[in-house]
Amino acid sequence: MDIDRDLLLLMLRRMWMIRNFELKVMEVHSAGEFAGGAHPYIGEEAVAVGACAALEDTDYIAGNHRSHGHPIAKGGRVDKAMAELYGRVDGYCKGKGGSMHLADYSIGILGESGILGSSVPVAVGAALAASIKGEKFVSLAFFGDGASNQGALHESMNLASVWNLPIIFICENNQYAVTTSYADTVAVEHVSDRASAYNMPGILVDGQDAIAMYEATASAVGRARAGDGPSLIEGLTYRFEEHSLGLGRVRRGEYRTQEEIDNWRKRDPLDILEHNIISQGVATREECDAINAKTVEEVEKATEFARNSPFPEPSDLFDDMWADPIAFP
Amino acid sequence: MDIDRDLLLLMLRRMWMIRNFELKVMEVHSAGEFAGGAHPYIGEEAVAVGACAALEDTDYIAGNHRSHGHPIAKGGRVDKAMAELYGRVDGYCKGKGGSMHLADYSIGILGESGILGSSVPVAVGAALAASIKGEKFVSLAFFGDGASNQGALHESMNLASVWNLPIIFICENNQYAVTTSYADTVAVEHVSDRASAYNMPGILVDGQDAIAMYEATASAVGRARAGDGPSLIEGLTYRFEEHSLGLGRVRRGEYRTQEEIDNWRKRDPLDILEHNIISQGVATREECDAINAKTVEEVEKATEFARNSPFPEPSDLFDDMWADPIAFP
Amino acid sequence: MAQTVFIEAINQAIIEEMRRDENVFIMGEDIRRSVYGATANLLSEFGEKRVLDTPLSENGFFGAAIGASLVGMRPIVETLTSFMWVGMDQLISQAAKMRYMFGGQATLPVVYRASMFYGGGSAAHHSDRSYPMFMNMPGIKVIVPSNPADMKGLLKSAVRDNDPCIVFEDGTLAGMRGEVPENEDLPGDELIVPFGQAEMVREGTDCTIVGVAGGVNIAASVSDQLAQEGISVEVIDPRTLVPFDKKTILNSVEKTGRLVITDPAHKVCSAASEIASIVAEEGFWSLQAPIQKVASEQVHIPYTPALEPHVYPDVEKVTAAVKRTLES
Amino acid sequence: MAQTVFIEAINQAIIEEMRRDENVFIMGEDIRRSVYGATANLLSEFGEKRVLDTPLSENGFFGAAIGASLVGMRPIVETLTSFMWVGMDQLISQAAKMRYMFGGQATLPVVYRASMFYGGGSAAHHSDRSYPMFMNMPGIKVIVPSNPADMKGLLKSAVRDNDPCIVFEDGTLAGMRGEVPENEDLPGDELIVPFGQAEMVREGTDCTIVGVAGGVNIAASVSDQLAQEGISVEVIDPRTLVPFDKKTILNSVEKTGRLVITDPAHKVCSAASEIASIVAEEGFWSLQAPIQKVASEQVHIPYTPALEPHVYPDVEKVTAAVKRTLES
Ligand SMILES: Cc1ncc(C[n+]2csc(CCOP(=O)(O)OP(=O)(O)O)c2C)c(N)n1
Ligand SMILES: Cc1ncc(C[n+]2csc(CCOP(=O)(O)OP(=O)(O)O)c2C)c(N)n1
Ligand SMILES: [Mg+2]
Ligand SMILES: [Mg+2]
Repeated sequence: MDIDRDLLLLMLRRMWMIRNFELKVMEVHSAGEFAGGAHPYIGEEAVAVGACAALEDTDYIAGNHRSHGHPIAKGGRVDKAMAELYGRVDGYCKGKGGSMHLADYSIGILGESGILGSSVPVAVGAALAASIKGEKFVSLAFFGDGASNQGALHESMNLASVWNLPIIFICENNQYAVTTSYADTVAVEHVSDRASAYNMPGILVDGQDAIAMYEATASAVGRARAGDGPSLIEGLTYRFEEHSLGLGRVRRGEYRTQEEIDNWRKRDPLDILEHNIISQGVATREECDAINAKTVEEVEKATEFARNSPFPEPSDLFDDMWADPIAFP
Repeated sequence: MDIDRDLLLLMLRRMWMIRNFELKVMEVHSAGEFAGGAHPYIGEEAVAVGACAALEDTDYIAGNHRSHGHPIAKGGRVDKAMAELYGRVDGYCKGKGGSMHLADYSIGILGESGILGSSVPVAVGAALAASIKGEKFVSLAFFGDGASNQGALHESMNLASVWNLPIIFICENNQYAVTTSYADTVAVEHVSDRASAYNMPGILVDGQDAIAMYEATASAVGRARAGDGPSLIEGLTYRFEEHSLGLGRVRRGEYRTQEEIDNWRKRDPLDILEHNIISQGVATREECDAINAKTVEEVEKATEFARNSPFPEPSDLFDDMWADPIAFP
Repeated sequence: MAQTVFIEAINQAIIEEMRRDENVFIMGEDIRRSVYGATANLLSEFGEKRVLDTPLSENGFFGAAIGASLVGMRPIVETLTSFMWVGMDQLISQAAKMRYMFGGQATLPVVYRASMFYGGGSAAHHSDRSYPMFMNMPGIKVIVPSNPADMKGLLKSAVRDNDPCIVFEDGTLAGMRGEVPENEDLPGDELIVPFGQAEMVREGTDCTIVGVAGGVNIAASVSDQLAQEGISVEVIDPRTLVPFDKKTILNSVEKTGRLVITDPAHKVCSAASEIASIVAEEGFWSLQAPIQKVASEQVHIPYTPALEPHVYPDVEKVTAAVKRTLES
Repeated sequence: MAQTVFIEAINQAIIEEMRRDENVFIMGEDIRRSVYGATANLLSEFGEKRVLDTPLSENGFFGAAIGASLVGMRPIVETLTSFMWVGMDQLISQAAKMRYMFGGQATLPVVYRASMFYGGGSAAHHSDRSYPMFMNMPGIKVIVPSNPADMKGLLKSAVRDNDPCIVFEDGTLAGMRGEVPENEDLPGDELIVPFGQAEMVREGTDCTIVGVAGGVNIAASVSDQLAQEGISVEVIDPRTLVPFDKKTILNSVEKTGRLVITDPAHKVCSAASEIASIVAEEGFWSLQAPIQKVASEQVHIPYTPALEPHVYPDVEKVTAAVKRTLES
């Protein structure tokens, strides 16, 4: 596939944005600037960015607890995301959702779910709407290797297949669910092998390679828009950091070796994309560095925005419960 | 495989027992002798009987709403089963369970579940106990083609596989869930094709052939006892009667053709087994007929037993709620 | 006015709403052939795209309805209360919570029609009356119609409501006949029953009975029977439990001084418990006698007809409760 | 007596019970490495067969625990309240119903340990306090410890109980220190707290506060503070909600004439509602003032620390409720 220069640079920009957002989150979280947990996406940027690069604003995504990468990859705003982590009124959810529940309905980000597997049927529903209405939008569901064992996945893939829905299931196989290796919990070698049980294509992709993720997703999106039904894509990737901030009990190296971590870090998705971009003459090292620097700046501004945004007022507590309001008991 | 004469005749006896039990149930139900619904197993006898013939009394089974065949196949008593349908104190569950909830804990019948898919994790648990204790018993879960789409199935098969448990999943594919064809709801051609998604053997068996069912199950049971883990067996079969007694709205032929029904009726599992038995010289036509007649008699006696058994007393209402009783609020 | 059967009232509401708005669609198990009776004639009029038979995957299709509603559809999902356990995660984690969690961005006009089969020998796995649990969890509107007209009017309101609704369809009422006004006789040419407005079913002065779902008919019978003995019993039907019209009930208790609640749910943490607690807090000074809850016994639903009726509230139990409150 | 942290009390109970009975085993997500803290040191002592890390499949392994319990094991399952929605079908359709449905044939000694994270910015998906729903459905014992000693003693009772139990572990107490008696100082050399026996936490004469789980500490603080103002508040901890010791509460209200209930669950159909309704029915003539429920607001748990604390009962709200009841 021949990828547009702009798209490559957009991917690079978004990947840097995620990386720098997450680095900042780790910094301000350890400085105690906000309290809730957060699950860094560092190391996995190519999966969400490659996948979302194949989508339009009118397409939908739904995600999970490891939640900052998906919305940024879909074009979400870092200022509203950061303000949400800070629990401020200018956050995406006015501070009500926090790290695990970013959403931006203006650009098809249906929201991240803290209950694993639980957003996948919801994504199926968006695709169902496309099918009923005869419209061309598609839907994309992110879930982890751990969540792939949830019953919700089985039901969702089966529904999508029998109804021939325009949805792409993206398994982010970072090989662990917290401390548990996927080899110990997934009965089959690759999650993507399960696609055959639903009569849909199952594609195993190098999740460190944004271009590979883009190409696989673009082709699945093409199928979906053409009415050829769902696909399952597994991006094989790795979480460079620990499972979550604020879950202090799990020490690095306790469930995976330093050697394994080091080896995977050598396959940093940003290095891989930059190498491709530079070697193909799409941009220079300096231009790549400038993109990185620009995102550092944006993240910095976003953090200032978050810090300066006010907290909600106690009287806001009852807002947003109901669309057609009722008296509170 | 060489099957023991006694085992063949035991299978024949149990199949006739189920057939005659169900015929009686249809008769007395339409005469208004009891009120609850019931789901006849007629046409599918070879599946449960063949499967259970491979088990010992110390092995466990769990089943579903189409619930009379499994316990009788496992060696359960027709008098207590019939009394249960009549809602009497001498029923298996003292009248508290009814048709959909037969159980006999004295011979490993863990109970039939009216919620579809829901007894399968329970059966996995019995197998887990065998694995933890290092004992040799196995567990067997019956479920329909419709129920195979439940998330519980995915989770159960995956758990059984990663823990290498001694369990056999038996899908009774009678091709319909109430009025819905399995081709419209199961995304893959055969439910047994899904076994590969759990790294276990998946065996498609002629569900009208009790011997074939026995052989497939016996070999899966052998694997399980040897510590080689779970299997999925799909018995392809057909429900000769309507989905349930007392569900009057669905008229015969509305969702399946008379021709289809007629064709399947030509493959009556009792004819097939008797043909095998007689042609192999295991027994004569007369001996087979005598077995049939004997079960008619037993079912008759069971019905008398049920009719003569008293109803529970209102004061029995609160019994059996708790093992370690508490004050009722 | 036409005499209409409860289940037909459901069918009328669905047809009218599907005609009115093409974003309304319906999904469920075996609905095309209307196995449970409420979805007759939908397939022929609205076609396969809008009348979906689902695989047995409650969690999956409950969630699919949510997703569709988020992007502009108005799904109606047919199910049974007892199958809702299988799909509980989608109902609670997504339907109830999404809007608030996303700061108001998500709007979910999804309706679950949950039949409550009980009283007919369906046993423990098919006889749930689970609305109290959904009262406890904020985010879902809880609708409990007690007659054909309300059934129709409340279901139509539910379809138009922008929040998730569960309509609990009391199976003991499935064959109930009642007057459902013809559309042409109504203002706006259609029957809409708004949420949060209790109905005064009988007026009275000696005691108030609040009935929930099928409990309303019991309460009305008790009122009629006790009238013969010169006891005047007011009967109130809240019609929706979320939102809840506590004012009508508090006013009634102010008048009568006595409160009995009849609720087919299990009695612990029931709707009856909640209503009793509201009155014990906000209507305490009106009360002249202990509140009486008459709800289902705290056991599972036994199959046998010899036991099952003893679980539920009935005319006898409610009458006794009214008399207890009058005597104390 | 040793000062023990709540989470350590859980660990002690598990270790003691696993040593006592080899049929006891434990399963859950990431328990071998004790991610949530309560399962430390189990793997090394009891090995992989009895300490099982599960796939993310709550419905599957909740059910597997049930099946294992039916055939002689005594499983302990670690989970969070918020993940229980995913496995609700196994909890309700199987754990709660099997025994009765099968006429007493099934015995299910299975324990679910459900952490309730709330109050720490975990937001709507991780902050459930769902015990009222399990009170509504008969068949499961509902345990709500409020301090380390009860936590240990009630969990040990749960493991030995022959019915399914859910132990709701209040996350606001995870770091709480309290006195847990040493085994050698106890009759029978171990700490067992029986079900269905409320504890009198403070004695008093002017008002009764019933506290649930974390609510007990709030109630005790209120009692201590109001003592300075000369107001004598009795505090009762029911310790288990199913079974429920209503006698201790009714006796207390008979003495004080006033009742406040503080319950971290959502207030509609809460444990507070149920307790209020019991007293409004059975203790009515003792009451000298309206009952006051102080439970969580009927909204989801917001993430931001600017809003979250406003949802829950606290010392201020409970104090105000006590004063309201004394003034009326
Ligand atoms: C239903 C449910 N069960 C358990 C959890 C707790 N939990 C949060 S993240 C996590 C691991 C998830 O693993 P995976 O799906 O592979 O995603 P990853 O964290 O690796 O991105 C677990 C067990 C949860 N949030 N939801
Ligand atoms: C969770 C759940 N959903 C729906 C039903 C209603 N129901 C009862 S039987 C049935 C069809 C079952 O089909 P299948 O699993 O193929 O079994 P069969 O009846 O064909 O033997 C349905 C939908 C149920 N009992 N439980
Ligand atoms: Mg993972
Ligand atoms: Mg079938």
